[in-house]
Amino acid sequence: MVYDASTRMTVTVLLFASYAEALGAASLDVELDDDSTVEDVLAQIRARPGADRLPPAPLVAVNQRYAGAGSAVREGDEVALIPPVAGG
Amino acid sequence: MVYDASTRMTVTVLLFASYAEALGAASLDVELDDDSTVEDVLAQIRARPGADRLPPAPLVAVNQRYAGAGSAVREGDEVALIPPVAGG
Amino acid sequence: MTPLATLVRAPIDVLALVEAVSSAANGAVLLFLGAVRQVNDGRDVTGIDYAAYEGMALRELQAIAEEAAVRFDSADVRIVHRLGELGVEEVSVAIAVAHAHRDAAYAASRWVIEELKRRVPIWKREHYVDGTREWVDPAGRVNAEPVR
Amino acid sequence: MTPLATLVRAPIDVLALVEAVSSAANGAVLLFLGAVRQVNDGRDVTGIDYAAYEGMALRELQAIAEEAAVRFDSADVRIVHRLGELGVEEVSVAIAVAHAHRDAAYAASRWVIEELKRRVPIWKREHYVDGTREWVDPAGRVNAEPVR
Repeated sequence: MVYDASTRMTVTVLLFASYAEALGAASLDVELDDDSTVEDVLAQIRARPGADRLPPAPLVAVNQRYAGAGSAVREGDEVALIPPVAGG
Repeated sequence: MVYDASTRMTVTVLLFASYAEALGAASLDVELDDDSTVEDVLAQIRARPGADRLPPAPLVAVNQRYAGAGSAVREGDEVALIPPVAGG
Repeated sequence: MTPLATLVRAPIDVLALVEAVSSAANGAVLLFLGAVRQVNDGRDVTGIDYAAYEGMALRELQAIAEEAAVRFDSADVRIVHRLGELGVEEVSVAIAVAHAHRDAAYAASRWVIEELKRRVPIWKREHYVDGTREWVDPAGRVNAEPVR
Repeated sequence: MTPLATLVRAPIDVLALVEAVSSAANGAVLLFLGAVRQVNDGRDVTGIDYAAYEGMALRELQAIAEEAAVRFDSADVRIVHRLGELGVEEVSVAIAVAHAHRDAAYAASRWVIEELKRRVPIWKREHYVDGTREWVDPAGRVNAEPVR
């Protein structure tokens, strides 16, 4: 069997508060190569209508932990864009 | 009528906690000249049995306010010796 | 044992929280309550709704309580954050901290609320008297304008 | 209106104290509770009795609450101190502080408890497991020996 380096995967990106309003959805599915990173997710999100209302580098969480732009994103990961928090 | 500079007065001194235990009373009456000070009150107290268990310069309140050794004490004043406080 | 952190949609039982951290070893208990103010940054507020990324918010709140115990000499911490619609004067967050000594209790309580505000994925939308609602960005205040 | 300061001989109603300072203008409420610890300075304590020069203690507590309002930008302060016999884990003092902002609430709360411990004529006698009782001098700990 030949190893296929370009397998594609679908990742669901959760959206909240002002980001959910901007993009008009509580979550978006994005198509990615299976060796993708947080930055690749953001590139996909930036192409969506309403993404101009997001900051250039929004915070991202992968599996409920804050993750940098270079962090790996794998099939089945829970990815979320985190607007500026305002708890308390 | 001749003014009498040496009128005597009786002042009641309240005692609390360890000081009340040391002097064996919750209050003591002391006889003073009517132009007396807190220091005069303390001199009288020091002569009482058990006063050796008090510090050399205990805190004093006159009319429910902390008062220095030179503060005047007048007929009817409420005088109290204040052991080291330990509220809270 | 009471969980270290909870998210609730009903009024917070602050007395239960105080009791959860009280013990024979703890000489000091500190309860912090955050409440909805009627006027914020000069605007008349009629209420706030709180939203959260609930799984991650709970995980972060628990982590904060656990980290506080390490940083502040076994401080016993419980955190409850309310979600949903709150009226003016209602309590949105309650933090109970107990410690043998008050120095550590004050330090831990303050650290917990600052960490909560810094990193827990919870958002609030203020409702104003004119009927408008806006998500609050603590850095730039409200998100009325796009952040670029 | 709830009095700024009270001395009580029954368990302190801490919820009533929190409610007394809560208002639409106050975004932060801080409740400090001091409680009887089972072990103090390495000695096993079974209870404490608190005594006060009641008139002066009340006057000083009220003065502290009023001074806190001046020092900390209208902080709303209520203080309750319990007197009489308390068991381990019982609350001896409760201080509720509310303010628009948490910075002032924390600063005021801390200032109030330190002032209370510095100047309010209240005394405590610890009861030990061996049946002895001693008045506590915070400077030198217990008054077991005469202070000379």
